[in-house]
Amino acid sequence: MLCLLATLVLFASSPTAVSAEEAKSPAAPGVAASAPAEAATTAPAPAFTKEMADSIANQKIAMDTIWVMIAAFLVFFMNLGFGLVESGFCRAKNTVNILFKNFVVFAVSSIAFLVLGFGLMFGDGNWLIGLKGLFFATGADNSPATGDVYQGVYHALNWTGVPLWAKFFFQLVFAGTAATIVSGAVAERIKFKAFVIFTLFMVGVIYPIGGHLIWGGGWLASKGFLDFAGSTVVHSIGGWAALAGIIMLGPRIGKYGPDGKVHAIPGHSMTSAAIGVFVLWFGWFGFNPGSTMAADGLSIAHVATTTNIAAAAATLSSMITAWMLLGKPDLGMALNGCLAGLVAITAPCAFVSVPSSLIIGILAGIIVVLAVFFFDRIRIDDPVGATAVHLANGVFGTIALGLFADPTVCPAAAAAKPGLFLGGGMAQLGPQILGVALIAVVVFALSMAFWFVSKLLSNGIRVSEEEEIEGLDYHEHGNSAYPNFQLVERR
Amino acid sequence: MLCLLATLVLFASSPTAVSAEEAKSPAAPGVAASAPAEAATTAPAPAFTKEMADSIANQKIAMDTIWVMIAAFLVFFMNLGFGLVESGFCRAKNTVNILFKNFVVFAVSSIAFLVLGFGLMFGDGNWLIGLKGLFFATGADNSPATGDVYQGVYHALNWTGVPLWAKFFFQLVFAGTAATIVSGAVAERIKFKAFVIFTLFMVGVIYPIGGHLIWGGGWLASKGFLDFAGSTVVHSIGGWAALAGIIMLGPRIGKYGPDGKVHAIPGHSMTSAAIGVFVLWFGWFGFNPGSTMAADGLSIAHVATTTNIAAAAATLSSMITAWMLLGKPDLGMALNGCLAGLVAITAPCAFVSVPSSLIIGILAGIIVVLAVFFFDRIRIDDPVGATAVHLANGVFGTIALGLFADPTVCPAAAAAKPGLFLGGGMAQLGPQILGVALIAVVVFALSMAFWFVSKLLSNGIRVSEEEEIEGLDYHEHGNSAYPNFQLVERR
Amino acid sequence: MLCLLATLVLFASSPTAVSAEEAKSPAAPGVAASAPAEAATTAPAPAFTKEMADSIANQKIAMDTIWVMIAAFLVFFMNLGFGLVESGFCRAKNTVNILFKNFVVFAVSSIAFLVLGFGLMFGDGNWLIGLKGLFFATGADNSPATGDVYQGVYHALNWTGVPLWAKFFFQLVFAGTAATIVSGAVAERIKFKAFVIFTLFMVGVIYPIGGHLIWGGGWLASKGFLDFAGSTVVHSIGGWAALAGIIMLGPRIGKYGPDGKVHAIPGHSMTSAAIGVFVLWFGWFGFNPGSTMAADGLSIAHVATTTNIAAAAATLSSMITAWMLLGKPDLGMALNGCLAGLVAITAPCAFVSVPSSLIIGILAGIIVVLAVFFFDRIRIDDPVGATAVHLANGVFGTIALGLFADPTVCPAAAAAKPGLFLGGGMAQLGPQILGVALIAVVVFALSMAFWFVSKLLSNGIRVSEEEEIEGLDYHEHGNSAYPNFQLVERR
Amino acid sequence: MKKIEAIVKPFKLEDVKKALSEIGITGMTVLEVKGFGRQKGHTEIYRGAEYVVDFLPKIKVEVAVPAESVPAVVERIVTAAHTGKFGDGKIFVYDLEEVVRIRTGERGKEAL
Amino acid sequence: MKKIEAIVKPFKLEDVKKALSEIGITGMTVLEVKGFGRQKGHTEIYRGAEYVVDFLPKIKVEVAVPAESVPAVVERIVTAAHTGKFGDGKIFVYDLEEVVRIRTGERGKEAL
Amino acid sequence: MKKIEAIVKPFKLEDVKKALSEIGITGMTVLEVKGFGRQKGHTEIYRGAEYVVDFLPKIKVEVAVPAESVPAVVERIVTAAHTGKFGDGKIFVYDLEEVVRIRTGERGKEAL
Ligand SMILES: Nc1ncnc2c1ncn2[C@@H]1O[C@H](COP(=O)(O)OP(=O)(O)O)[C@@H](O)[C@H]1O
Ligand SMILES: Nc1ncnc2c1ncn2[C@@H]1O[C@H](COP(=O)(O)OP(=O)(O)O)[C@@H](O)[C@H]1O
Ligand SMILES: Nc1ncnc2c1ncn2[C@@H]1O[C@H](COP(=O)(O)OP(=O)(O)O)[C@@H](O)[C@H]1O
Repeated sequence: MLCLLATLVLFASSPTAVSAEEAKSPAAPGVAASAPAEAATTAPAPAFTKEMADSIANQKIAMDTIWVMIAAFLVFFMNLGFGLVESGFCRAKNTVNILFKNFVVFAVSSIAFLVLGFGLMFGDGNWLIGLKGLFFATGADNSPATGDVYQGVYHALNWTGVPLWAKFFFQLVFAGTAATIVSGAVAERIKFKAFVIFTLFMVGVIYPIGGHLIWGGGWLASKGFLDFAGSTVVHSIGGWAALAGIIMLGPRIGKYGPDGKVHAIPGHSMTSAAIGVFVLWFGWFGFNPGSTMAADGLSIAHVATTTNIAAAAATLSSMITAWMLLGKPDLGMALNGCLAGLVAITAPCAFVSVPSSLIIGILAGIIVVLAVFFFDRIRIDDPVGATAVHLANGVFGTIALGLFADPTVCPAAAAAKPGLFLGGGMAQLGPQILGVALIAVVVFALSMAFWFVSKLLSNGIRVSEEEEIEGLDYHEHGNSAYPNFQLVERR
Repeated sequence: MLCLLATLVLFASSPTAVSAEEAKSPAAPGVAASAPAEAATTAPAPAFTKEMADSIANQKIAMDTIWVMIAAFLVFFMNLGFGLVESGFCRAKNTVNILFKNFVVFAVSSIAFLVLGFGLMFGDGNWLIGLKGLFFATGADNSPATGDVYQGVYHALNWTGVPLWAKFFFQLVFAGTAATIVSGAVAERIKFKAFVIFTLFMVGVIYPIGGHLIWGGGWLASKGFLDFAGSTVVHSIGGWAALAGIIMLGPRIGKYGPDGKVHAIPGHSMTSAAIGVFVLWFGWFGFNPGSTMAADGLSIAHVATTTNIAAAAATLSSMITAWMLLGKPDLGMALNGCLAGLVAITAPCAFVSVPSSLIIGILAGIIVVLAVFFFDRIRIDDPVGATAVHLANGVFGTIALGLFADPTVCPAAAAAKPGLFLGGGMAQLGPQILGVALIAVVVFALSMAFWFVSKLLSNGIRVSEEEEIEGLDYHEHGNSAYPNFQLVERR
Repeated sequence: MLCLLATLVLFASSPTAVSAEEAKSPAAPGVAASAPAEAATTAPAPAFTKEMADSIANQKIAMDTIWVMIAAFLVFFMNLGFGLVESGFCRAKNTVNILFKNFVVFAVSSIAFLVLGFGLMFGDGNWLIGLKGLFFATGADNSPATGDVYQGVYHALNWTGVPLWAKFFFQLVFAGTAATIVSGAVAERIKFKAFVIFTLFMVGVIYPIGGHLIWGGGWLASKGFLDFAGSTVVHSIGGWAALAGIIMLGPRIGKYGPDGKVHAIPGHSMTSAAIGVFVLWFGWFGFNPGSTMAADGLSIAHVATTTNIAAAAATLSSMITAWMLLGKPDLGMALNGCLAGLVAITAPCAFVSVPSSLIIGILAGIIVVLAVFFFDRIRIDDPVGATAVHLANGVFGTIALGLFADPTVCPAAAAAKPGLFLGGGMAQLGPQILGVALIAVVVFALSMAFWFVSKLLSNGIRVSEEEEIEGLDYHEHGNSAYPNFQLVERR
Repeated sequence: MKKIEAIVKPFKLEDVKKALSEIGITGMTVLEVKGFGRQKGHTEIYRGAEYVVDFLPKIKVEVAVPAESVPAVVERIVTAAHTGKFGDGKIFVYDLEEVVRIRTGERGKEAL
Repeated sequence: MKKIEAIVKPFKLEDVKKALSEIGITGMTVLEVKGFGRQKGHTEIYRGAEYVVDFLPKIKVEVAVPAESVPAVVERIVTAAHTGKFGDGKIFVYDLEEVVRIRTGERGKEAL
Repeated sequence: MKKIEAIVKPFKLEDVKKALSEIGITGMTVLEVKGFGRQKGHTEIYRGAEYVVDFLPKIKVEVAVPAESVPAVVERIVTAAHTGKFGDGKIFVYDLEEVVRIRTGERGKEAL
C-alpha cells in the first residue's frame, strides 16, 4: 500500500517513463504530452516512479474498462438466457434446433459485427450509416482518449474512456442480443440455414443502421432522441425484425384452428424457461447499468435499482393481470412479464426515478399480457412472445422515457429533458415518438425485404409440413435432444 | 492515459467545476466544501480540470460501488440457485409451482423492501425497529458520505461509502434470500397465495426486525454481536421462519408411514439440484466477500478463500459422513453439505483464519447430515433440507464465530474480539449465543403468529389432499412443467 | 465525492495515520516508508487524512484484487459448465455419478491445492518443483508487494500486486479446471472412488509439477516458453491425464463393434450440454482476461476480444466442417468446436492480434472435428470429446502462440517474441514446441503411473459390466437422477 | 366383447379420437410405443458418429367395444389414421372375456 | 390361464400391488398409459391460451393368472383401486394361451 | 394368428430384434414397462433416507404372427433374452382374431 502512496507523491518525476508507456500502448493519446513535463519540476524522489505513475494514470481507464467488460460479460451471458427461454417455450422435438440457433447467432454476430457491423454503426459517416473505419474495427482511433482529445473515426463513442476493444466488445454483445430476439419468434418452423443468413444480415446491416441513427451519431441522435440501454436500439429493432419474420413464415401447424380458435402449444420445459428468465434478469444488470460505459457509481446504483424495481413490478402486475383474466396465476405469463418490465425500463433506466420505474414496470406487465392476447388474435404466431415482450415494451419503454424523464435523478440523467409528466411537455417526448416511428419503418422495411428476397432466391425459408410435424431436430440436424427420455409428442 | 496523468497534476485548480458536480449529484456532502478552495492555490494549469478532478475524486466511491453492485448481482443470481435446488428436490408435478414461488418471492421482496422493509431495518430508530425514512427508502441521506460526515436517517449504513441505492440494492438481495429459504421448506403443499402473502410479511416485517437488531443498529448490535454476512440475519431468520411454516403445515402425504417409518420422496431432477448448488456457491462469492461493502482487497481475498474452503470441506465431510452411515456416497446429501458449509462460514468468514474455515466446514458437513436425520425423526418434513442447512448451520456458524474469531486475519476482522479457542473466553462467544437465542425467539414467534392468523383468516394455508396428490402445478396454476415428457408419478 | 477530492489534496499530511494502516495490514511492505514523510511537508490541511490517504493508496491493490477475484469467480463457475457438458453428453443412467464427480472434483481440488498443490507449484524451489512454503500456503509472503519489494517464498507470483489469498484463489480455480477435464473423458465407467483419489493426486502433484515448470519459475519458464492463461498448463495437462485414463480404462461397452464399427452413444440432454458450453464461454472471460492478474484495461479488453472471436470462429468452422462431412449441422460438434476455439486461444490470447485470433479460431474448429474422428478411429473412447477439445487444441494453441505472437498488440503482450508468421523465426516457436513435448512426457508418464498403481492396489478402477449396463447412478450411489421421468435406456 | 388395438402415427391420435367419439365411443386408453416395420428408421448424427434409430414413435390406442361395433370402429380408425405412407400402422382385434368397472362394479357391456 | 389388465389411478398402484401380494400374486407388469373416458379432462393454461388435456394419466397393471384365480384377483383390484369417483378405471380379462418363463423355459402355470 | 408378448430385460432388446429378423419377422411394437416379480427390487438412497424401488425397468415386445410361427418365435426369444438370472422375463401368447393394415386396408395374414 505504501508504495502506491509514494506513487502519488512522486508520480510526476519521470516523464520519460511515461513516454515509454505511451510508446507501448497502441492507443496512447499524444495530445496532453506536455503536462507531465511541467509537473516534473515539483516532485523530488525518483524511485519506483514509472510503474507508480502509470498505475495511477491508468486507474480511471482501468476501472471504467473492468466495469464495462464485466457488464459485457453479463450481457454475453444473456445468450444463455435467451436460449433457455426460447427452447423451454418450444417443444422437445425442436430443442436442438433452437439451442443451436441461439448458439450460432452469437457466433455469427461476433464475426459479422467485427467484419462490418461495428464500422457501419459507429464509424463517422452521414445521418444514416457510418462510412469510416468500416471493416474489422480497424479505423484510426486513440481510445481511451475522450472528448476533444479523441482522434479517430469512431467519434460517436468518444464519450467513454475505455479502449477500443472494450467499446467493440460491449457493443457486440448488444448486437448479438438484437439478433437473438428474432430466433424465438420464428422458432419451430424456419429453416436453419435461412436463419443463419438472416443473422448475418441483421448484425451486419439492419442493426448497425438502426443503431447508427441513434447511438452512432446519426439523424435521431441529432434530434435529441434518447435510449439509454436499448429499448429501441436493441429490443424494438429485434422486435420489428421478428414481426416481419413471423408474417413471412406464417403460424405453426395447429396453432390456429380453422374456426380461428387459438390452440396453445405448450413449451417442453418450464424449468428451462424459468432458468432462462433468471439468467436474463441477471444479465440485464450488465445491460442497463453497464450502459454507463464508465464506473460512475451513482448512476450504476441508480440504474440497477430502477431496472430491478421495474422487473419486479412487471412480474407481479403481469401475474395479477393474467390471474384476473384466466383465473389462475400463469408462470409463462409472469416470465414474459418480467422480461417486459426489463425491456421497458431499458431506455429510461438512467433517466427516471425509482418510483417512476415502479410505475413503468407495472404498466409493462399489463401491456405484455394484453399484447400476447392481441398478437394471438391477429394470428401472429410467436412461440415465445418475443413481439409482446421486445416489440411492444421496447416501444412502450422508449415512450415512457419521454413521459417520466427527470434529469436530476443521477449523473447519467443529465442528458435528458424533463418528461411530459415532469412538466417538460413534448421536449423529450417528441423525439421519442419520432424515433419509435422511424425505427419501425426502417427496420420493418429492411427485414421484410430480406425475407422476401430470401424466399425468392432459395427453396423457401420454411421447413416442409412433414419436417415441422416430426420435428426440426431430426430433419434439420439428424439429432434428438433427449434420447433417453420417453417423449409424448402429438403435434 | 496521459490525460489522466495530467488530471492528477492539475486536479485542484478548478473548484467551481467541482461545485458544479456537487450541485448535480443528489447526495454530495457539503461538509468538506472548503478543502478544494484551499488546495486551489497550489496548482497552476487550468485545462481539463473539472472532469479530471471529478474522475479522481470519484474513484474510491466508484470502485466501492462497482464492487458492491457486482457482488449484489451475484447474490441476486442465487435466486436461480434456490429455485433449482428446491425444484430439483421436489417432484415433477410441483415444478411450476416451486419455480413460480422462487420467482415471485424476489419480485415481492423487491417491492416490500422498497416500500417498507429497508426503512424498518436501517432507518434510525429504537433498539427494535427503524423509525425514520421508513417508506420507499426516501429518508434524508447524503451517501456516499461516511462516518461523521454522513448526514441522514440511515446511520447504521454510514460505514460504507457507496450511494444509497447501492446500499438499498445490496441489502435487498439479502432480504430476498431470507425469504426464499422458506419456499423450499414449505414446498409441495402450501397454497401459492398463502406463500406470496407470507413473503410480503417476511420481507416487510420479520426480516427487517431481525435485521435491525443486528445490522440496523439495534439491541444486538450494541451488545457486540457479530454476523459478517448473515448466518443469522439471513439464514437463521429464514430457517426459523421455515421451521414455523413446516410445523403449521404438517408433513406431505406419504412422507411418514403410520408406523413412523420415514419414506423418501425423491426429487425429480438431480441435474436441477446440482446446477442450483453450483449457482449458489458462485453467488456466495458475492454474498460473503461482497459484505465488505467496499473494495477492500485484502478482506475480499481472505473472505472468498475462507468461504470456498468451508464449502469444499463441508462437501467432503458430508459426503463421507453419509457414505459411512448409508454405505454409498449420496449426491443429495453432499449438495446439502456444500450449502451447509457456505451457511456456516457466512457469519465468521471475515473473522476467522483459513485453517479455521476448514474446521468450520468439516463440522458443518457433519452437522447437516445429522440434522437431516434428526428433523426426519421428529417428523419435520422439509423437502429440501432448508432447516438442516440454513437453520442448523446458521446457528452453528454464528456460534463458530465466537469460537474461532481472530481479529488479525484481515482488515475487516478488526471488529471482532478473539474467540474462545483463541483465548478470548466468552468476550465474543457470549454475544453470539445471546444473538442466536434472541433471534430464535423473535423470528419463530412472529412467524408462528403469522401462520396462525393466516390459517384463521383464510381457507387454510395448505392445499387439499387431491390437489397435493395430483400436483400443485395443475391445481394451482393449470399448468405442467414438462408436457412433452412421459412422467412416472405415483405419489 | 468532495471528501475524496479533499483526500487527494491532503493525502500526504498524516504519515502516522499511514503507519497505523501499515501496522494493521498483515502484508504491508515496509520499504517505501519514508516517502510519505517527505511528501508531508507540502500539504497543509490535516483533517480526514488517514482514511483518505489509505483509500488512495489502496486503490490499485483494491482494483487489481477485485478484478482478479471476479475473474476467479467466473472461472469457478466453469465447474458448472463442465458438469453440464459432461453430464449432457452422457446417458441419463450415469447423470448423478457425473454431476457428483464434477462437484467433488472442485471440493477435493480446493483442499488438495491448499494443503500441498499451491506450495509445490509456486513455492521457490528448483527447476521441477517448489520447495518452500509447501503446506497450507503458509510460506512467508508480503503480497501485495511486487517485484523487488516482494519478500517471501512465492517469487513466481511476485509480478501481480494482489494479496496472497487472491493469488491462491485464482490459481486454485485453474487447478480445479485441469482436474475436471479428466472427469468427462473417463465418464460412464470409472469407479467413483478411483476418480476421487486420482483428483487428489492430480491437483496435489501432477498439475503443480507441470505448472511449476511453466508458471512457477521452473525450467520451461527459464526457456522463454509462454502460456498466457493455460492452453498447456491447464488444458493439455488435463488432456494428457485424460488420455492416460482412457487408455487404462478401455472403451465403454458397445462403443466399438467387433467389426471395428464406431457406435454413437448419444448423450441424454443437449439442453444440459448447451447450457454447459454457454457457461464455459462465459467463464472463459474470467479465465483469459483474468490472467492479466491486474486491472490492466487495455490488455483485458484485447484478451476478451481475441477470446471471443476465436470461440465464435471455431463454432462456425466446426459447424461447417461437420456439415460438409456429415451432411447436417451437428450441435454436439459445434459445442465441442466452441470449446476448442476457447482452449486454443487460451495460451496466445494476449499475444496475438484480433485477426490472428480469428484464424486460430477457424483452425481450432477444424482440428477438433478431425480429432474427434481420429480418436474414435484409434478406439480412444472419450464420451465428451475432452481429448479432442483440451488435448489437441491445447497443443495447437500453444504452438499457435509461437506462430502468431506479436509483442505490440497490448501491454501484456510485451513478454513475447514475434512469432514465426511475424518474422520472428523460431525465437518464440522453439520454446513452445519444447514445452508441448516436455509436458506431454511428464504428465502422461505420471498419469499412467498413477492409474497403473491404482489398478494394482485396488480392486480395479473400472466398474463391473453389470454396473456399467445398469448405470453408475444406481450401483455407485443407489440413486437416480430423474425418478419422475420414464426413461428409455437400452444400452 | 372385443378389444381393438390400433398402432397409429402419433400426430393422428387426435383424428382417431374424434372419429371414435363420433360413433359414440366414450372411452379409450392410449400408450406411447415404438414401432418397427416396413417404415424405415432413420440415421441420426451424434458428435460426428452416425447411428440408426429403427424404432419409431407410435401411439397405441386400446378400445374395448361390444362385438357388434368392431367393423364400424375398425373402419373409422382406418379412415382417420390413413396417410398412405409406410408406417401408418395396424389394427389388432382380440376377444375380451370380461370387463369390470371399478367405480361401480358393473360388469360386461354395462361396464364399457 | 387368463390375463387381467386393470386401468387404475396412478396413486392407487401401491394399494393394488399390496392387495395382490396378499393373495399370493408374485408377478405383474405395469405401464404408464393415458386414459380417456367419463372422467373429464381438465383445462390447462399456457402463456395466456387455454387448452384441454383430455387424456389423463393412468396406470395399467397386467397380471397373468391361472383361470381359477380370476374372481379373487378382480375382486381384490376393485377393492383396492376404488374411490367412487369417475375415472377409477376398468378391469379387462383375456384368455391367455401360453406362458413361457425365459429364465427356465418352463411353460404354462409353472411359468407364472 | 397369434400375438406374442415378451417381457425382457432392456439391454436384451437389440438381441431379440435381431433374432426375430433372422426368421423373417419384419414388424414388432415395443413398450417401456416396469416389472415386479421374483427379481428383487433394490434400495435407493435419497438425501439420507432409503426407499425400495421394486418395479424394475423392462421392455415389452409385441409381435403378431401366423399361428404356425409361434413355436419358432418363442424359441428364438427365449434364446435371445436368456441370461439365466432372475428377471429374464416371460413370454405370453394370445389369440389374435383379426389384423388390419391401415395403409392398405389388407386384412388377416396379409396384413402382418
Ligand atoms: N407383426 C407385427 N406385430 C406387432 N406390431 C407390428 C407388426 N408389424 C407392424 N407392427 C407395428 O405397426 C407399425 C407400422 O408398421 P409398418 O410395417 O412400418 O408399416 P405399414 O403398417 O404401413 O406396413 C410398426 O411401427 C409397428 O409398431
Ligand atoms: N372402452 C374403453 N376401452 C378402453 N379403455 C377404457 C374404455 N373406457 C374407459 N377406459 C379406460 O378407463 C379409464 C376410466 O374410465 P372413465 O370412463 O373415465 O371412468 P369410470 O371407469 O369411472 O367410468 C379411462 O381413463 C380409460 O383409460
Ligand atoms: N404373473 C405375471 N403377470 C404379468 N407379468 C409378470 C408376471 N410374472 C412376472 N411378470 C413379468 O416378468 C418379469 C420377470 O419376472 P420375475 O419373476 O422377476 O423373473 P423370472 O421371470 O426370471 O422368474 C417381471 O418383472 C414382470 O414384468
